[in-house]
Amino acid sequence: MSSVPPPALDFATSAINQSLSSSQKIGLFTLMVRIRRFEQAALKYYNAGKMGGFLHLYIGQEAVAVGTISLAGPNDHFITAYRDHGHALAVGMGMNECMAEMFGKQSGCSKGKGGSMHFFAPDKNFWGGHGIVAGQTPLGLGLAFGLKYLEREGCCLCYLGDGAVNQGTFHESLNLSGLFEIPVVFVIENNGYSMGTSQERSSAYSGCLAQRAEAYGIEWDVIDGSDVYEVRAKTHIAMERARKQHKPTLLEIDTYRYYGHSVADANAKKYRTPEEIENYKQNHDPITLLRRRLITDGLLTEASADAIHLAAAEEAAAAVKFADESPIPTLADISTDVYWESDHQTPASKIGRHFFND
Amino acid sequence: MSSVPPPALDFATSAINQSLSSSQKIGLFTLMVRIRRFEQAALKYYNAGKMGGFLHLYIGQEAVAVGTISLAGPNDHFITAYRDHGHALAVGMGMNECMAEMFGKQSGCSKGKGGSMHFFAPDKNFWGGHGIVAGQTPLGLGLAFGLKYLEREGCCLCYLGDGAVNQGTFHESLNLSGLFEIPVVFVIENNGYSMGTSQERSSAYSGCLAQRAEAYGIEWDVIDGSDVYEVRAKTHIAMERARKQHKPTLLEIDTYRYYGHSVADANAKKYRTPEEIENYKQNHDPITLLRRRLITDGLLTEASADAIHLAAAEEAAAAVKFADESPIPTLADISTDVYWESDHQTPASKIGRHFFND
Amino acid sequence: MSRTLTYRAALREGLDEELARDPNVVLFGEEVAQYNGAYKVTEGLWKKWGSKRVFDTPISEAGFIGMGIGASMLGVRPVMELMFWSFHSVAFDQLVNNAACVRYMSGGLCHCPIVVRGPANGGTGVGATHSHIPEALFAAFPGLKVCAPATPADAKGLIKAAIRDNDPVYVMENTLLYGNSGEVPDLEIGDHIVPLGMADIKRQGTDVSLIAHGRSVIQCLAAAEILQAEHGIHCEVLDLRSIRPLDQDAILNTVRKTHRVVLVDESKPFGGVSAMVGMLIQEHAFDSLDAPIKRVCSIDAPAIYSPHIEHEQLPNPKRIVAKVLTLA
Amino acid sequence: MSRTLTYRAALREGLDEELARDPNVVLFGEEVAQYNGAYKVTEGLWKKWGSKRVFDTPISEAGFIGMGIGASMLGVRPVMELMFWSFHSVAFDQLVNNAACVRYMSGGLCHCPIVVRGPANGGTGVGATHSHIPEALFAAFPGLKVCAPATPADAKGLIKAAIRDNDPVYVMENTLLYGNSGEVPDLEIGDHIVPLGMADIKRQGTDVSLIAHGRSVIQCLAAAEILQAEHGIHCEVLDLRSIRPLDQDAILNTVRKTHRVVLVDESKPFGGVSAMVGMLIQEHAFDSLDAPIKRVCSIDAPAIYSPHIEHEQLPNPKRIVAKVLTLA
Ligand SMILES: Cc1ncc(C[n+]2csc(CCOP(=O)(O)OP(=O)(O)O)c2C)c(N)n1
Ligand SMILES: Cc1ncc(C[n+]2csc(CCOP(=O)(O)OP(=O)(O)O)c2C)c(N)n1
Ligand SMILES: [Mg+2]
Ligand SMILES: [Mg+2]
Repeated sequence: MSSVPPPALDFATSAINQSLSSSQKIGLFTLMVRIRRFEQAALKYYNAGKMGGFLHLYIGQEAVAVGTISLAGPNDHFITAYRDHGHALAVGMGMNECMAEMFGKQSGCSKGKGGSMHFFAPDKNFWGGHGIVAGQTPLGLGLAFGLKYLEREGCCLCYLGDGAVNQGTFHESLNLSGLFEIPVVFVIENNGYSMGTSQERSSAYSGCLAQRAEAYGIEWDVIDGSDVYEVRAKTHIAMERARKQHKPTLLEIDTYRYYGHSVADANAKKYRTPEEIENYKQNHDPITLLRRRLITDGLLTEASADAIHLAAAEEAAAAVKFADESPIPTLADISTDVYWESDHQTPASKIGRHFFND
Repeated sequence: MSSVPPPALDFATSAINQSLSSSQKIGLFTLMVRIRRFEQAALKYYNAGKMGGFLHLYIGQEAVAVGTISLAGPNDHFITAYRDHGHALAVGMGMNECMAEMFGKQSGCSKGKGGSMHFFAPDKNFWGGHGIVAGQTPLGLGLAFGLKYLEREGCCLCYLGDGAVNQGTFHESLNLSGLFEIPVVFVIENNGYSMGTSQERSSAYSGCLAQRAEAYGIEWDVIDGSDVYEVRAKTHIAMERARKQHKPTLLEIDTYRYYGHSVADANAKKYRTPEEIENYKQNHDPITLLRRRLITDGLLTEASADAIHLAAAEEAAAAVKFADESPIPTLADISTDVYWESDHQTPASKIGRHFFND
Repeated sequence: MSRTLTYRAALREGLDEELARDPNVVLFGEEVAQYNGAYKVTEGLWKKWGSKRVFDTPISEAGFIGMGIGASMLGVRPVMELMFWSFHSVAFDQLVNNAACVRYMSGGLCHCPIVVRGPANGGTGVGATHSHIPEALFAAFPGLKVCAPATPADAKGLIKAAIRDNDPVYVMENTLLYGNSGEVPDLEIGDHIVPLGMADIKRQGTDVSLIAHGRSVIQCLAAAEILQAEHGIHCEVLDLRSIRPLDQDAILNTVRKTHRVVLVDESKPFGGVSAMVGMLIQEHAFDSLDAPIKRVCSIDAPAIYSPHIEHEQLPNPKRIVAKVLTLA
Repeated sequence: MSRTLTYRAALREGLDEELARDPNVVLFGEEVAQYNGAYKVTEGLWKKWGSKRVFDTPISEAGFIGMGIGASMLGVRPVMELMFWSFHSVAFDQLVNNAACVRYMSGGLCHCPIVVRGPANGGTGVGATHSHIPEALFAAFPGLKVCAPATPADAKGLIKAAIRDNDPVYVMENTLLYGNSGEVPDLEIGDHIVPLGMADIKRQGTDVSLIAHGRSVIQCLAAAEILQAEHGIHCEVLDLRSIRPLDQDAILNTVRKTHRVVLVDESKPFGGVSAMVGMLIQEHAFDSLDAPIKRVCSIDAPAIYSPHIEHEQLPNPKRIVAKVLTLA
């Protein structure tokens, strides 16, 4: 949740942002718009009964995934929690396989086996999509450990929520990252709430959550997540520290979600005041802010911005069609992807009973 | 491990220590001596094959348990890890039931079911003796929660090692204690090593371990554990904060163990230099330091101090005899103390099968 | 003498009555208070009982369950919600070591009267990590008790028995049953308690015994209807209700009556409550069996998300009917 | 063609060979490097391979096992020691969710070639929390593989198979076997690998099948000697070696040969590998059985400390002999 006053510094002028071409800047905007439009379509079809389970919308937080992932080099990797649609599109996954995943179809990115919380694209350095709160934090540490072990100059960005900081594994991961000098950047996407519980009611802290890094001798920073330039400028420093010095960082990016915890959250307007939600939408919406800026800077016009929205909406609609028309998994599909050896029909897979269906 | 220079402050002059009578001061000394003599006897009979499992000696750390527990009021409670003999005697458990427990006898404090790592005396507000590293930390939090819930003015002292700080549950417990304002005092007994791993090799930190409390808005302090007066003076502040304000504290008490991690630790002299061990024994031994002081202050003579040692050694020898002569558990004893309802032969215990021995 | 309540409301009534009876009963967990519970089981209880008796915790299952265990040793009686029982995985040490062993390791000096409750089931499209079926996992640990109500009346009766029990009791509810309605005894008749360890014949029959617990009982009842209507097979349906203690007598009695058994269990097939029940039957009623004991479990893979196929992975009437027919 | 090695040395040789074979194999855990391992299994490997390949971790089992899982997805092949398998309780989520489910939830896009190894047994006087027997616990999770060698040769062969396997394999060793000696094939014959999923008849017999794994195999062999010498009963001893995959054919073959079965399992009796094996036997060899399947498990209580009685809680030759005699 943003309690940060409007930025005093103009992060657009920082080197990492000045190096952006016009089309790259428009690309950031386009990506944020695509994420939002994708999720608006998902919401519509979730409500129409096309999906199972939960739908955790990222709407309002787009600048975090887009800003951070826009900094990715070939050896940078990403892993997040269940609120994963933004990161998925930001790493370059297609709307089709993402939408189809939520529709539970064979053509889904995880063949309909993972659902909304479990998008994966290892070919794009994206390692999920994880449902157990903070359970992904040691995995992110491990991906970064792997990079160092394999002597690749890169880092892992590992996202978690403000509620997730109170899981013990996260602290174990912090300590290990500091101790072993692991090139991981932990990113707390602080939207102010873990389900219906505000930061004040779930965390003991003085100042901010990122400060927890300090006693581990780990660098930390707090970022206004409504400003994609600030996100990029500060995250870039952390990523370089990881890549070049093998030093971890803990970033806290203040942001906000407009919808409930998940679409099933009937209380979304009870534990937050309408004013609070409205204030964020009016004054901190990352898409609105960037749009305004790009228009001011002459990179977009009202019309071209609207066209980007329209194209994204059309892309999302096409993804819905793709998902809807894709085949559903078969009974046999339930039993694949359990063991690598079995899927590859290796000699090892032929010895002994692996499955105990009677 | 003590890297603290000799105390600049004289904690004997602090109010909580000035309030001690001469016999109370001699009592502190006597208790430390009794702990040491008890363990020396235990070591001898462990090596003679009278015990099973592990034997984690507390020798060198006595001032921590004795100093902190000497501050106990009727509603103060204690819980620790497996290195629990010092705390057990300090709360007032007898050498007999403690020695018998290690001998695996029916007359042991836990009927021979727990062993060296699992001494308990709830009647003396002592809740164990726990073997899973840091697993006791949420229990200590819970005892303190219980005190507050039951509206008793007291606190819980929850001890853990310097290696235990890297278990996630400890951090969850810290956060909960700060958030809910729980009257718990976490005491890190920092003896510099977790098994063969030094603090530097297991923890990322800047300054000290206790500083991890800071980001939770929790008070913390570092204490020289060789000086029982300093231990008392600083722990008293934390206990009062807990009792009166329901605020937690994290204390780090620097100390040292003379023996290996457990008696089975064949490497005890490999990961630490002989000089390091000898330096502590010569310059920081809590018993030697207190003896010297009490003699200087005219409360003890060399002879009376020696007599205390002798009496403690005799008491320990008697405990060995008691333990040796006590009956061993029967086969039937294996099956009691599993369920409260079964042990009490309640109506509930008669319904359905509880035990599945064939 | 009875009213219709949902399973959810019946649980809530049981919790509310126990909060009223004993001031040491305290309810906590994630979102149980101000949010009224992720599945609304605890709705209204925070408002009624206040923040001392009903409160929210951070997402620190090991921490807050351990806290409850510690408090229980002092005489507090915590009833803790796991939003999903699947989250046991992050609190496992507290659940199987501290809760299950503290009495034993202290030679009976400590005890641990806690209840941990929440939904434990598949079938809601939340994927592998959120769909674990841990009844047998915990029943394997001596020192623990486990139950799994299938109906509103049993839900109320078992939660009350669990809270009064002086040992740790893990109550496995079911998201897909919360909305089900059923008869629950009237308040005037006094405390409605279903003792742990007592199974219940939910349907009489003579040809085959279907033995199950939790939602699988409902699936068995549906299958029994089909089997009777379409195949003239009369199934007896035994609801275990409690897993540990276990009503072995009731199990053996139904087997001795029908001589044929199908065990239905949402667990994955390696292990599960059904493997244990099967083992007991073959040991104690070997000569009463006319055919091997059969099982219907979840298909042996992590839980699939796809709502198009998830229900096929679980025991369902179709799969139960097919299995019973293999015995005929 | 063979030498005598201890179980410990055989494991170490297997680890050393795999470290040499594949530069992506990396060993870590508490005290495995500079301290040479709490039980000295990894002795000398840090010195030989250096801190990149063999290193110590803090006491953060969830953290470092999760780290290994994450690294394995990138192609690193971590072999992680749990100082005791009992400490699984603090890493359970990583072990049963991330390791077991990541392949499935990603539709096969990720895989997790990790090994977790360490001792998993009672009998060493370390009390309830340190004496868990988790073979069945983990074998219950599809996606995981579990094995438990009983001899030095199997220890070497299985650890090598585990490291080469592309799925997560949990190797359950035994503190009380580390010092046992046995024949291990010579190095000249090439890689000695014991495939997962292949049981081994450790003693031929005709009257009763004793089926076990881990140290219980040794107990069965001792019991078989007594039964032959004192009662003229010829027991066949089948060592499962691997729990998942499980050699069902070998199990059914021995049952069809002897018609009588005693399952021996250090697990507590509610569940355990033996409950599952028993269930499979009664299902697939129902007509071959002349008597109910019997089990010898640990006495159903948390593990007692007292060295005077602890061995009585576990399966031992005396208890096995007595159980076999009930079948006669
Ligand atoms: C271990 C665990 N406990 C509880 C949950 C249920 N749960 C899912 S998300 C969530 C809130 C997390 O909040 P936060 O970390 O702030 O992330 P956000 O949803 O705001 O993105 C909870 C309690 C879970 N999935 N895993
Ligand atoms: C969860 C867990 N992991 C590992 C162990 C094994 N172990 C027991 S004590 C110990 C070292 C603990 O060191 P520290 O916390 O500094 O306490 P000290 O022994 O120095 O008192 C280890 C690794 C354990 N008992 N529990
Ligand atoms: Mg949040
Ligand atoms: Mg230490």
